[in-house]
Amino acid sequence: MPIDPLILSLFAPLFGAVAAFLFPRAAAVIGLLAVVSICAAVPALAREVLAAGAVSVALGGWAPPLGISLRADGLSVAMLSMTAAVGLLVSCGALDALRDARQRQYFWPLWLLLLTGMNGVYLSTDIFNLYVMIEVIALAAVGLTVLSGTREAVRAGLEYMYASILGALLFLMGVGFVYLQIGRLDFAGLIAAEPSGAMSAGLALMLVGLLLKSALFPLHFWLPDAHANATAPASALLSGLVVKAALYIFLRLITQMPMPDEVLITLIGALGAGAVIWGGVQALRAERLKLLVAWSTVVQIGLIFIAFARAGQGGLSESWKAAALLVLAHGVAKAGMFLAAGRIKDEVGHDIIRDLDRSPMRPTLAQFSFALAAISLIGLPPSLGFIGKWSLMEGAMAAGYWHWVAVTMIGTLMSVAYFSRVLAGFLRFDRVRAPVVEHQGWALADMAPLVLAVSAVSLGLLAAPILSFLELGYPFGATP
Amino acid sequence: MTPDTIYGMTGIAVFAIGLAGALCAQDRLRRMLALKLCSVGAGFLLVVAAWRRPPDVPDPVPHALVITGIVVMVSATAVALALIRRLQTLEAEDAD
Amino acid sequence: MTDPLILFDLLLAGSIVALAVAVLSVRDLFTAIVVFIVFGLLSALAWARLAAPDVALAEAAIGTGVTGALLLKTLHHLRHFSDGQTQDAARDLTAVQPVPMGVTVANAAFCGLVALGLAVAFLGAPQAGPGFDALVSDAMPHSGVAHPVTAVLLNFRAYDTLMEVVVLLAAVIAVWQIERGLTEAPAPALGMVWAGFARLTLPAIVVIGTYLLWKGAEAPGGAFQGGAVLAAVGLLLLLSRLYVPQPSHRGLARWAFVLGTGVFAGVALLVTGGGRVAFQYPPEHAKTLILLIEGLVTISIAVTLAALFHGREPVALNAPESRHDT
Amino acid sequence: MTTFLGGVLIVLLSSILAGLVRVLRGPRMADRMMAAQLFGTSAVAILIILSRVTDSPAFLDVAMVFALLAAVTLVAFVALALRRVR
Amino acid sequence: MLDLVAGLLIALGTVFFVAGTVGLLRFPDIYCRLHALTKADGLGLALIALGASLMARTPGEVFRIVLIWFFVALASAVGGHLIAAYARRMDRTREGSLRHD
Repeated sequence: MPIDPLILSLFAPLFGAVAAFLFPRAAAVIGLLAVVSICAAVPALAREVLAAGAVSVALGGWAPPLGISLRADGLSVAMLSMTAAVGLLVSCGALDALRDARQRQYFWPLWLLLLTGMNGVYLSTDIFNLYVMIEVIALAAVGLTVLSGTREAVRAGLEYMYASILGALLFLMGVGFVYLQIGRLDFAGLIAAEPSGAMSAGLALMLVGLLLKSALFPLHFWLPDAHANATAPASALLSGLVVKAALYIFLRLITQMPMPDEVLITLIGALGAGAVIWGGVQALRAERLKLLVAWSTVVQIGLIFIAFARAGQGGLSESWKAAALLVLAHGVAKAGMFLAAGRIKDEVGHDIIRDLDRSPMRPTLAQFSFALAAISLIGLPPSLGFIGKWSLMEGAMAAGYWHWVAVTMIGTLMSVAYFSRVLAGFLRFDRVRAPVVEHQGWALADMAPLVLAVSAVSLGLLAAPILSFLELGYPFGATP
Repeated sequence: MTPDTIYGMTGIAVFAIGLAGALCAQDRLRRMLALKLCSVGAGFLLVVAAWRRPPDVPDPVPHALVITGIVVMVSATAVALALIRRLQTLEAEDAD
Repeated sequence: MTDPLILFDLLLAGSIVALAVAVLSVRDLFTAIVVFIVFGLLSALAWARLAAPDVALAEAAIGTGVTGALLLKTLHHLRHFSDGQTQDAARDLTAVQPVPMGVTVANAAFCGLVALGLAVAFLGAPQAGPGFDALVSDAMPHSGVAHPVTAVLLNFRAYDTLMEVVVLLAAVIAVWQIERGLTEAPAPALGMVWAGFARLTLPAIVVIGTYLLWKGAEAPGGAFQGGAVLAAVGLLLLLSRLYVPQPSHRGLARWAFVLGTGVFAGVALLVTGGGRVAFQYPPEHAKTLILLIEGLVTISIAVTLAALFHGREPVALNAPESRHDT
Repeated sequence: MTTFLGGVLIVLLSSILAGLVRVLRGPRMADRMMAAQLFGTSAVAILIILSRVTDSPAFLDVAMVFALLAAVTLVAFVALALRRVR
Repeated sequence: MLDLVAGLLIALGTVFFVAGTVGLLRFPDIYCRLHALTKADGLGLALIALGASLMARTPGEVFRIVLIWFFVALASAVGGHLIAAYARRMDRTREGSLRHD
C-alpha cells in the first residue's frame, strides 16, 4: 500500500517521536530513520508538485471549510525540503555533539515533534490548524532550548515560553475575529472575504502574534538569549528552522489578505530596518560567538521583512520570491553557522570572541564552515543569500524605493563588520604562547556544518530552478 | 442588548486586561496568570461567535476549537510552571 | 420581550471583568490564584449560559480544576524556596521591582486602545453570523456519533484534535526534561476523615469520568472532559501520597502518555486505502473507531495531566540522572 | 416563573460577589480558600437553576464536575500546605 | 401547585445561601465562619436541589440532582474538616511567631 508522501511527511516524524520517547536507548536510530524517511518522501512530493502544480488532500474526506485539507505547492515543498535537509544534517551533527545521556534521550522526541509541527505548518490551509501547529512547535522548541539545563538557558526558555504563548494567543484571538466575520477558517474563505472591520482586526491580531513569534524588532527581546544559550544542535534548529515557520505563515497570510494597507507595509519595512540596524549594533558589541550569531538572526529576520514590505508595495507577484529565497538561504546558512560555532566552542573550550586568537587550538574545519556560512549571510556571490539580497535590491531599485536599498546596503556593511571580528580571530593566532595545534581530523560532527555551509554558498548557482520551482501551484494570487 | 454582545465585550475586556498584565507584570507567576486571562478572553470570543438566538442551537465548531484551546493552554501552562519551578531551584542553589 | 436573564448576564459579565482586574492587582500571589480560580468558575458559568456546556465542562475541569492545582503547587514550591520557616507566609518571594507609574499608565492606555479597537470591530461584525451550522447538520448523519461537538472533534476536524493530543505529549516530554531530581516529601497527615472520603469518593469520581466519556457520543462530554475528571483522581492520589511515582513505573507511564497519540494516528493511517484518505473512517465502523480512539485518548489525557501536575520524571535516587537533586 | 428564577440567580451570584470580600480580605489563607469553596457550592446551585430555566439537562453534568473539582482544589491546598518538603 | 412549592423551596434555599455569606463576612474567626458556611450552604443547596427536582422532567434528572447534592455535601463536610484541621495545625505550630498567616 503506497502511502501518500504528503501524509508520510507528517506521520513519519510523529511516529518517530512516539517511538523515540518509548525507547530512549534506541532514540537516535529511530530519529535518524524518521528524518531519512521524510527525506525520501519530500522528493516524491516534489515530483508530484512538478507534474500537477499543487497536491492537496481533504483529511477525513471532509472538504473545507468543514474539514481540513493539506496542500503542497512549490513554496511549501521548498520549505519542506529545506527543513528535511537541514534537519538531517543537524541530526547527524547531534549524534556527536550531544554527550550527556539525558540530553540525547530527550533531544530526539522533542526534535521529531518539532519536525511534525513544522511540516504541519507548511502543509496547512486552515488558520485554526495553524494555531495548534505553532503550539506544537512552541512546546517542543522550548524543550529544546532548555536542554542544556543551565540557569541562563532556563531563564531564556521561560522568556521564550511567555513570548510564544502570547504570540499564539494573539493569533487565536485573531482566528476568533475572522470566524466571527466570515464563519469559516480555511484559506479559500480568507481570500474570498470582503474587507471589513472584524477582518482587519482579526488579521492584525494574527500578524502581530506572528511578528512576536518571528522576533521582528522590537519584539525580538526573547530571541538572542534563547538561541545563544541552547546546546549547539538545538540552536541550529531554533535559528535555522523554527523561526521560519512563523515567517512562512506570515508570508501566506499577508498574501491571503485583501490588499494590505500602504501604511502597514511601510511600518513592517520600518521595523525590518530597525531590526537590521539594532541587531547589527548588538552583534558588533556581542562578546560571545553564539550571541553574535543569534543577533545576526535578528538582522536577517529584519531583512526578510524588508523584502515583505517591498512585496506589498511593488505588487506581490514578483517580490515575495526575494523573501522566500532569503528564508531558505538563512535556514541553511544559519544552521551551519550555529553547528560550526558549537564545534568551535567544543574544541577551543570557550566562545569568547576576544580570546579566540589566544587559543592554542585551531578547529580548522569548523572555522572554514563558519566562514562559508558567513559568506552566505553577508550576501556575497555566488551564495543563495546573495541572490536573495540581489533580487530584493533589484526590485526596490526598479520601483524607486531607494531607502530600502540603502538600509540593505548598511545591513550588509554591518554584517561584514561583525563577522570580520570573528574571522580575524580565526586568522590571527599570534597571541598564543604555546605552539598552535591545527585540528584537521574529520570528525562526524565537522561534516554537518561543512555540508550546510557549502550548500548555502553553492545553492546560489541553482537559483533559477529554485525560483521557478517556488512558483509552482501559484502560491500567491496569480491564478492561471 | 443580547447575551452575545454582553459576553463578547466581556471577552474583549478580559483579553485586553490579560494583555496589559502580560506586558507589564514583573512576577513570573503573575505573568502566567495574565496569559491565562488572555486565553479565557479568546475563548469567550469564540463561544460568543458560536452562539445563536434560542431556540437555534449554537455552531458546534467553535466549541470544539475552544476545547482544543483549553487543552493546549493547560499544556503550555504546565511547561511554563515547570520552568518557573526549575528556575527557582537553580537560583536557590546559586544563592547558597 | 427582553430576556429575563439579562440582568443576570450583566452582573456576571461585570464580575468576570472585575475578577480579571483583581487577578492582576491584588498584592498577595496566593489571593491572586484563588481569585483566578473563581474567575475560571464564573467564566465556565458564562459559557454554560451561552449554551456551550461542553466548553463549560472543559473549562471547569481543565482550565480551572487542574490548572488551579498546578498553580497552587507552583506557588507552594516557590515559597518553600524563598522561606523555609513559614510556608504559608503571605509574601511574594521573587524580588520584584515596582514598575514605574508612567509605564503602567502607558501600558494600560495602550491595552485600552486595543480593547476599544477590538470592541468596535466586534460590534461591526455580523452578530450570530455565518457559521458551520448547515454544513455540520448535513454531515452529522455520516459522522458516526450523535453529538455535534464530538463529531467535530473526532471526525470533521480530527486532525486538529490529534495535534492537540500531540501538544499534550510534547508538554509532558518537555516537563520531564525540565524538572530534574525528586523531592521526598512525607505524606501529609490528612487524617481519618480524609481516608474515608478517599475510599468513597475516588471510585465515584472514576465512575463519573467514565460516564462523561461514554456520554460524549450523544451529549455534552467526551474524551477531554472525562480525561480531566479522571486526572483529578490522579491528582488526589498524588497529593495524599496514596500513590507515589516510582522509577520502575516510568516505562508504563511512557506507554500511557503515547497511547492516545499512537492509536489516534495509527487508526487515521490504517483506514486509508480503497480510495479513502487519512482520517476517513468507513461509515459502518465510524462509531466503533471513534469510541475506541476516545477511550484510549481519555486514558492518555488523564495520565498526562496527572504527570504534568506531578512534574518531574521519577528517577532513582542513585541514578546518574539524579545528580541535579536539590 | 422564569423571572422569579432569574431573580434567584442574581441573588446567588451576588452572594458569590459578597463572598469575594472574604477572599480579598483574608486574613488567613484558609479563609480565602474556604470562601472559594463557597463559590463552588453557589455555582452548583446556579447551574441547577440555570438548567431549569433554559431546560438543558446537560448543565447538570457541568454542575457535577464543579462539585467534584471544588473539592480537588481544596484538597490540593490543604495537602500542599500540610506537606513539609524536606 | 407543584411549581409553587418548588419556587418556595428555591426561595428558602436562596435565603440560606445569603445567610451563609453574611456569616462568612461577619463572623469573627475562621472556625465560626466554617460553621456558617458548611451548614447554611449545605442546607441551601439541599432546598434548591429539592425544588429543582420537583420541576424536573425525567427521573434521570432527579437522580443526577440528588447525586450532585450528595457530592457537594460530602465534599463540603470533608473540606470543612480539612480546613479546620489545617487552621488548627497552623495555630499550634506558629503560636506567637506570626499573628496571621
